[in-house]
Amino acid sequence: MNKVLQRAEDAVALVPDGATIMIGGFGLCGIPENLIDALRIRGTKDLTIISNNAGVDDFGIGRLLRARQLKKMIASYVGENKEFERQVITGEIDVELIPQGTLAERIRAGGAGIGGFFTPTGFGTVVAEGKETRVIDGKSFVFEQPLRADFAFVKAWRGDRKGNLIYRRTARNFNPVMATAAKVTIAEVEELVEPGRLDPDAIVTPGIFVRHILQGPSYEKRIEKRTVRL
Amino acid sequence: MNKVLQRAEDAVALVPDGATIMIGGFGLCGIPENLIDALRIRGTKDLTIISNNAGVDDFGIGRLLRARQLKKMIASYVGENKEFERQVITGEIDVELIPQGTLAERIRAGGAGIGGFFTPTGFGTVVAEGKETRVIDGKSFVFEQPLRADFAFVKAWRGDRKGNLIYRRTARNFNPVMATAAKVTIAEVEELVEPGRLDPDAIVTPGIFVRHILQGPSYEKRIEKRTVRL
Amino acid sequence: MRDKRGRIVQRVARELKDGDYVNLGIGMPTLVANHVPADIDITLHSENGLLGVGPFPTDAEIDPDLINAGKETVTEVPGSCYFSSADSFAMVRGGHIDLTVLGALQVDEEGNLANWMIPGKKVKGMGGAMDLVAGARRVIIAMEHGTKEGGAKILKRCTLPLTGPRVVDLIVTELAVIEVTDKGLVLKEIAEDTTIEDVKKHTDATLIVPDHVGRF
Amino acid sequence: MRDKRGRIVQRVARELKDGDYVNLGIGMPTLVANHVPADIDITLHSENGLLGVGPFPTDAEIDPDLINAGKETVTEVPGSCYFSSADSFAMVRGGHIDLTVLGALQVDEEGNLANWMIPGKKVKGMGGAMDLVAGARRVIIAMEHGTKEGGAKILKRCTLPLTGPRVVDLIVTELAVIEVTDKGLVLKEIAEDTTIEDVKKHTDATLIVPDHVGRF
Repeated sequence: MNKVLQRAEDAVALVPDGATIMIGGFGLCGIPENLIDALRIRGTKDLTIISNNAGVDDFGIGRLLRARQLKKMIASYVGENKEFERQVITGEIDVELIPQGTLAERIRAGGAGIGGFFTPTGFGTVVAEGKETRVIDGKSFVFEQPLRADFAFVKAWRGDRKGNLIYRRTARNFNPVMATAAKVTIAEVEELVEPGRLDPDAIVTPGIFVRHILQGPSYEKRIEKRTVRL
Repeated sequence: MNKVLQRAEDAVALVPDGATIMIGGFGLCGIPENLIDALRIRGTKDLTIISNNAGVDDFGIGRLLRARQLKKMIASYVGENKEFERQVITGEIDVELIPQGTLAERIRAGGAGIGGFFTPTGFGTVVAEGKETRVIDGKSFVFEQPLRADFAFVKAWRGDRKGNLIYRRTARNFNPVMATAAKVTIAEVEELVEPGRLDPDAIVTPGIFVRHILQGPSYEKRIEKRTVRL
Repeated sequence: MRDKRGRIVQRVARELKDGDYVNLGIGMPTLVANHVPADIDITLHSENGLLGVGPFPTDAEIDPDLINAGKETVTEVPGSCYFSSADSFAMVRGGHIDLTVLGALQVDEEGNLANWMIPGKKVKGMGGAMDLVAGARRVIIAMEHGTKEGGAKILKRCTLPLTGPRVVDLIVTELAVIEVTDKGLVLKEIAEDTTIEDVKKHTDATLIVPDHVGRF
Repeated sequence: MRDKRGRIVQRVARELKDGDYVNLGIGMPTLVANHVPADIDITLHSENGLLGVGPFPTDAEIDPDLINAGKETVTEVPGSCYFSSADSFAMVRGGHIDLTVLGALQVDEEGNLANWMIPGKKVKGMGGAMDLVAGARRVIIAMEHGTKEGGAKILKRCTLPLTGPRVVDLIVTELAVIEVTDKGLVLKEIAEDTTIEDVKKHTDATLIVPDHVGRF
């Protein structure tokens, strides 16, 4: 069983038009840069993307938006992208906004075989409209459904040939949970190592969740808001 | 804010008669030996214990059973303990058996603020009796409620003064999830270190979940089934 | 009058208690971190997956893999740890965050909060705000007392879409500290250079004025 | 006749596919690990929190922190990893385990399984069995064809409390390999030293016998 792919092009060749893809990352931090770019080059169309944000105009998911490859975006916050705004206004793209914690928990439920769950988040707001609500122990909850995808594109720091992954700092974010909730999870890593090289107590994503893994040739790791102290 | 306690006695002094305590471990692996023994010496009574197993007759939770300190046991498997069996038959102790994955998920829900969830586990069995069931996408699910406790006693390998914990091998088991679901979580560790000494990417239990931490003076780590190859 | 924002965040900082785990919202709330009293130790949570947020980095320390929920580069303090978004919001939703400080567009007499959208303007999304107000043990609103146009933000009833119902515990503005109670909004303190009448004038909601109103 | 258990586990091992993630139940199913074909690579899951279970340790290798779900000391293979019980059963429930091999007290024509309790005898608990049958993609039962007393275990309808309804995919005994289908139980193979009639005699359930029945 060989999980290793040589190039991001080989990975995105598996993705048909119209697919639903979860893409890890928070802002531009911890995004699968190489897979996103390969998808843009391949030109796969009518995609539904599930990701916390929509990138910026010229980086990350923003590049797929600019190439008009998206049909729908499911996210929690999309404020940093003018092209996205334009496409929403013209109706070229559908958008579904979900509270960040509910987005994470729905994906977790999808990966963990949970049929649905009650969360306090969004009760009494537009988020709860049309949804079942329930009072449990005096507190009000909203029923939320699991979320799954055809593919998950995740970015990790280091991974091994069996698909085990570890992450670095806040580049972890949505990557581990998305890795669990897709039919086919493809991981790109900065360094691909032999099994046994990663501390088995420190592995965050067990290889069982990862179908394909590749080492990205390079990482730009663009910074969205460079804030420094003197 | 000092989370460090010097002795297990100081920790169990916080626990009143009648308390509900989650105790980490799987079989005898990864159990908080020192806290259990301190609880036995203190003689705290009428306890409800939530733990995957009930120990063996002369080690772990079995010692609390022998001292008749338990009112109720919530577990998934209790087969290794004759004194437990005797107390169940005589009605001295109540027992509630929960599928292991449902036990883990109910505790996770308790710690994660989930009001309840639908699981496929136990549908069509005695486990589902009296519970709400629901068909979701053609599959049958049972509604399960969150589980919380007054205290959680957990055992980790290494911990720091801020309560961050890492675990070793399969001694992890129920410890991390229980740490999230109690009003007061008390962790015992084999080695207590200064903050910054543990790799922040490898910490499994963030310190936010741990109210008190102590270094156990010694660990017997009894083996339940010593199986070897030649 | 002192700088409004400085006054607000300094007053909010006095609400911090030793050992608190605190989530500071984007914008003005982030500044509270600069005013933590020297004798207490708090831990800052960033919902993108970090407990133990440190100050902004120097140029040499900048790390693209280390940002806060506002997407700004930050540092970590010793004893910090990282976790996934799912684990982060399990922490939030499960009531483990002692305190969150957020900005607001409107707050009302019931403690309802609106801070995520204005109908007709572009919709950016709620991010983690709805989770934070539903999950944190205590929600403090740090905001200027009125709108830029001179209108009121503390209302009888919010008119904008809610972030959460009955979620606010305390409102801190440059003019007043107001506690949300079952009976309504109680005026706890007023700024040293204002009067109760002045605060009332800038507040649409009914304020309950106790015998003793403090100064800050 | 060869050793019954040896025959059963060898036949079960032929169901393994390269790349499979497999959970082996306590007792006879554990022995399947000794018969994995040399040309395939599988990963063993232990529900107490380990992917990559290795063989039993030597005396020198014994580690009390490293056990399987049967509480036996084990080893890890290179590339293994550890996780909590909550994460382990998320993996199981979420359909990530390709195959589980379990023992049984009774199986019936609908694929219902009973393997956790006998009323009137002491109740030990279901452990992880109900989760495994509800979550694993494929459930294979490895058991002796009849009870020690000579009674049938493959029934028209289970009489003992169920572990799960309609969960079994394949039954492997020392006499037969039986597939559970929507139409009922299909006899796929019989042991080389038995007959279809003999298998039927030891089976209470109705067996569908196709034109071709293999041998093993």
